[in-house]
Amino acid sequence: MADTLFLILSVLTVATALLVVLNKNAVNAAMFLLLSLVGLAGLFVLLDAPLLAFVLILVYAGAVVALFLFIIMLLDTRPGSFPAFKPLTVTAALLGAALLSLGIWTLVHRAVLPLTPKSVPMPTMKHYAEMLFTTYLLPVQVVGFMLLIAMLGVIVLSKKYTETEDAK
Amino acid sequence: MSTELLKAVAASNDWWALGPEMTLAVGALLLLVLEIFSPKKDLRFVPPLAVFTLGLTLITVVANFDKTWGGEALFGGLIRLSASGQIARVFFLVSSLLVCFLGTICLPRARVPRVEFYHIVLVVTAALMLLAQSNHFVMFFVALETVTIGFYILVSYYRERTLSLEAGLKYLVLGALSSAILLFGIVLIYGAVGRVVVDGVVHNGFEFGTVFNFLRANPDNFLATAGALLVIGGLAFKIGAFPFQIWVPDVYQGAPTPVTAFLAVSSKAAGFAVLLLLVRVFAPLQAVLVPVLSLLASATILFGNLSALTQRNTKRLMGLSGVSHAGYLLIGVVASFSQSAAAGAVWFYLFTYLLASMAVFGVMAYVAGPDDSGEELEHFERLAKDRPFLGTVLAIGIGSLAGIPPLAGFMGKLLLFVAAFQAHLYGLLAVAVVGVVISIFYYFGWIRAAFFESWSPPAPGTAPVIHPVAAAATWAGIATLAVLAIATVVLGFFPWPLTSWLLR
Amino acid sequence: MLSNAQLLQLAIATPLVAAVIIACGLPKRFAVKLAVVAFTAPVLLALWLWAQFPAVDAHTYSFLSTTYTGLGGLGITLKLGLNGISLPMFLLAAIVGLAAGLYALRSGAERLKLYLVLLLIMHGGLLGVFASVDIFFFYFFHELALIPTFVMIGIWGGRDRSYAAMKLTIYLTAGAMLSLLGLIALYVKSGANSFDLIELKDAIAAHALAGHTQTWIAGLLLLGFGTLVSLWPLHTWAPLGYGAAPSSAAMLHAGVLKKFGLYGLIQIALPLLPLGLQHWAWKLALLAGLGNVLVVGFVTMAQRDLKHMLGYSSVMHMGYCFLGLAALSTVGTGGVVFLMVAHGLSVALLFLLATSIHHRTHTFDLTEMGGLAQKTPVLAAFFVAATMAGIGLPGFANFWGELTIFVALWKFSPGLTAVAISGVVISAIYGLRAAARVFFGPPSEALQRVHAQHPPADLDWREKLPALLLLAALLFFGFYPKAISQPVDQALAGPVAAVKILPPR
Amino acid sequence: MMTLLATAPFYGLPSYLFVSALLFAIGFFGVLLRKNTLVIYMCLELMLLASTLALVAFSKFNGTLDGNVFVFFVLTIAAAEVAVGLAIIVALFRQRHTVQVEELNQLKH
Repeated sequence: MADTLFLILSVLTVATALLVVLNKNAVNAAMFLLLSLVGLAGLFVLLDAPLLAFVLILVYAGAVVALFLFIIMLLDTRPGSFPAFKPLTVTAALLGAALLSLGIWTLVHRAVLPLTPKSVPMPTMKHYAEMLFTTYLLPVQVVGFMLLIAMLGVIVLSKKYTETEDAK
Repeated sequence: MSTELLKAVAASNDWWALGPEMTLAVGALLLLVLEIFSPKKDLRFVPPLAVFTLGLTLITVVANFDKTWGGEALFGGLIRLSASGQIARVFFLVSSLLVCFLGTICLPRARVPRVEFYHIVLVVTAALMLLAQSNHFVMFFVALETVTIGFYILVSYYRERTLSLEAGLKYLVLGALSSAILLFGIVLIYGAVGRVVVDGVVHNGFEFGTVFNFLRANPDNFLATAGALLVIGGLAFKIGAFPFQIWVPDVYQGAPTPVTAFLAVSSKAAGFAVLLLLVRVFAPLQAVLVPVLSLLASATILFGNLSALTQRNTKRLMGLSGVSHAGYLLIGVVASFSQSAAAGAVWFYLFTYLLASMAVFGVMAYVAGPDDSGEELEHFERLAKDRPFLGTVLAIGIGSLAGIPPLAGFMGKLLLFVAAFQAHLYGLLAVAVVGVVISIFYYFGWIRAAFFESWSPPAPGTAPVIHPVAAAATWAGIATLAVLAIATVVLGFFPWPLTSWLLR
Repeated sequence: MLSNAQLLQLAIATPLVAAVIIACGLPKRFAVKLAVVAFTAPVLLALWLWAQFPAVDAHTYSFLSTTYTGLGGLGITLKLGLNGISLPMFLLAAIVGLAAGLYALRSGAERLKLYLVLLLIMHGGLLGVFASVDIFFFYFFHELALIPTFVMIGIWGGRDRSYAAMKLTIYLTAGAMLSLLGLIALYVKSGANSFDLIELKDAIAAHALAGHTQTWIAGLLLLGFGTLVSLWPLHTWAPLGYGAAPSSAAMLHAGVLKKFGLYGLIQIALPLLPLGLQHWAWKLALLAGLGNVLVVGFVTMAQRDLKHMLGYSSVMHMGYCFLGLAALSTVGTGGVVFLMVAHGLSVALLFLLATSIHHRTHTFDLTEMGGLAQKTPVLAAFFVAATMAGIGLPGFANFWGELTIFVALWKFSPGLTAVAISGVVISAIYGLRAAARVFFGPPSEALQRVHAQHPPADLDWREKLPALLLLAALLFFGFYPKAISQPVDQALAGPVAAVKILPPR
Repeated sequence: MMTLLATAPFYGLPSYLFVSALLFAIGFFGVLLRKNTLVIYMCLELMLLASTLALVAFSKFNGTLDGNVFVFFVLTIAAAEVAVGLAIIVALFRQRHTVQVEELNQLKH
């Protein structure tokens, strides 16, 4: 059961990820990204992290991909401007892909990995909360400031600057 | 989880140890609050307040310099105060002070909001300081990303200039790429190190000490080695090392001058502060990392210097010469695997680089026109004759960057070379010498533009070139530049104040 | 009353302090007076110290003093002192510095104050080079003197000044970097943890360096210093640079600063790396003998430009110095020191006179000159005397230097001695031919036109005084060679005797 | 709930790692090959997501929760990055009316 599920979900994730790269249209790419996310969320569930799967769908599917779609529609870019890959680029990409596959293969086969998971109880929301607000309190604060400057940054980049600030 | 455990964790959260970072955060928030309540949008208080916050923090750090809380890990192992962390704090504070100074020159000429700039600079500074003291990969990544996101915004800050936005986009794409690579490396290390139980306490694979212990026991672990290489690859982007230097010239050219200086000095120094931390963590992997870093260093030196040769734009020149400086510094990093004194040499070099670069960027800020466009070498012609003070400061700054005695940059190179010799890095030294000699070409070209051409009369029939010195230097500007130049000269003759600090 | 060690410090500090004072905005009238004082004081102090010599403090050094600089952790202290080898060089630097300074005051250069500041820094740096016992400061002072050279060529230089300044900067920076690496290598490998030459000597006496270590460090130093001294084929910067340099800078650089490399080889490499030098001796001798003396000798003969000719001839004479060094004997090394002093004085005099000729002919082209002896007999006399000194005729200091080197070289290789002696003939040919072209025979048409507009006057006293100073020193050492040979012999008694003299091959 | 994978040796950690590495590689080549900045941006997100998958898998097999907690931070950071990135793209589009990389070449080479 789990094996079949894993197979289906991983194929879904990887195949749609490939389509994100290979698709002509930016809108379609965003939709495939969404599908890929769903597959990924399924894998998270298989790994005993349903909460993370939930957050992933909420944040990514709900916010990030929606934002992408919104921007694509807003900018209304020409569809079908799929690049004609130059031979050099393709060669380089194939070479890189070969090297990378080799790397992944060695990574998976040479690495000394635990084959069975540790049998610990599945983490609940409470576990996460406790860790975030005790051990990881400092990074949480820092991330808060990061979100603040990101927000300010978006405002600076989007808002029209008014001269009134130059009051002497 | 019991309340006892909560209390124990809370007790290890020694917030007082992070006083400087919190001061900056509070100062940054204060800027935003005051902006809302300031009458009639009179924002003259903003730069002085930012400078005051930074200055106050600097004073408290220097006053408590030796108070490093015994060096034990705080916040449950997220942060470790140390002497090198204190040095990093001082470095980033000084650098940000000077960035604010450059901001006061450049920002009023461009029609851009003021408060947000200083706010972001303050937050990024605090994040940089945390980054240099982190002892845990989660803290490390979060602080690093805060810095990086801050820089995305700052680089594209001139939102009405296409160049600035283009630079921002380039920095963003390559920065996010390097972050992803770095993150994947961290994940691999976490996976390899796994769960370690020492003295009954469970440690995870994020904590630096745990990683080190694991690597010492398993120096040939494939997964961890791959992870370490990916982390170093991601950091190579931050310091602008080969092959991740492609963003440097474009982003340096497009970014507003204060941001270029911030990138050149603080961002690069942050990369090296982290590399020096990680050298301790990854020490058992020397057999792999030393050749890789050596190769990186040689390629960086040669690439940086060779591609700087043909540049006419001074910002690109500073960027590419900065790439070569990153190469020299990498030699120090390689040396620090076997010579712990090399870390002090790297910091000394960074401080001399800070002084010299800021002096040069200060002059550039005055020479460039209102929209940062007057940065070609031609714009510096006759500078020494028309503005002898700016010319002198420029000459001292460039001389120090070129490593000419008796300026501070020479002492920096000397200390690095001695460390490299002690670590038997003869091949790297040879490359460095070749690099230094090549660099004389383009630094000399700049000096020639500013000094030598001015004595030749303009060709008959052509109007003399007038470089756009847009802003008349204020007394504060003159004083700052003078302090930078004098410090560069004095440290060349008498490096005791810094060396006594860094080399102990 | 100041001690002799303090007087030595004073001699180095005077020009540097004067430079700072003038740079801070001293009015021009006072600046000129201060500069005269600052150029003169070192000569007087150097003569006094020479009279006091030897007052040996330790390890053949006199007048030792140590100032701490904050680099104690690295083993760097500002240690000053003179031994038998550095004393003549110090005196040379002081004399040529005074001559160059006096001549600079006469030159009427644009922005005279900046010119004087740079010259004073150069002068102070040169004095510091030869008085440094610490090899870090030995290098440091060299660079201090070198930087003004680039600037002076860049600003006040003649033809191709930008290109010349650039080429000079790159060659000399490369050479300086390589020698710096060699010095750092010595510091690290000796285990002395100090840049102090005396401590280095002690450490190496206790633990001699392995043969191959000596070989590669000596190779680095020879390559680096060789570039600085214009060893063939790394010499191409010299004629170009001297051709473009303003006269005072050329006098100081060709006369004194260039000797830095040879001085370093004698003072540092010879006692510390005897086996290394022995390994390279034959290669060095062949490069210097065939390259510097023969090839450059012929190139010199082909020059039409007076200043280029002087530049090449100075490259050629450096070949003798390398040959004397390669002989690896007390006699040869003593000859090199002697020739360095003598050549420094004579080449400075020749550069001075060349500029004086240019003032009267408005050209450096030898084919466009002629007949100047009738109009300016004093200039002609000086020039002929300086040329004869350069060739090495008896009565001038150069004679003793070349003679000693040939004697030492004979034991090393009779073949190379023959080459070196043929070099004397070559230098006689180009030297005398130049003198003949400039001063005798009919003046060219171009020159007549120039003279019609600017009738040439003979040397005035501001030119005569420095020229006389240099010529007097040349003659003094020519007739009283003991003034140099005695301290040199004393200093060389120790180190070189330890080197086994090579059997002739 | 029992662990689903306790009896599945084949689809153990290496398999998850393989999927994660594949996703990472796909994203990486997407960044290199595509010219549309929006698509490049999606590929960058894919790379970050690949890391989170590996994190969750490692966390599970190592038996520590820290990896899962780190995922929270990674997601937050990725979201912030997207926000800033899209703002820059929009601002640039207003000036230049393109999102194609090869047309954004005002900076000299």
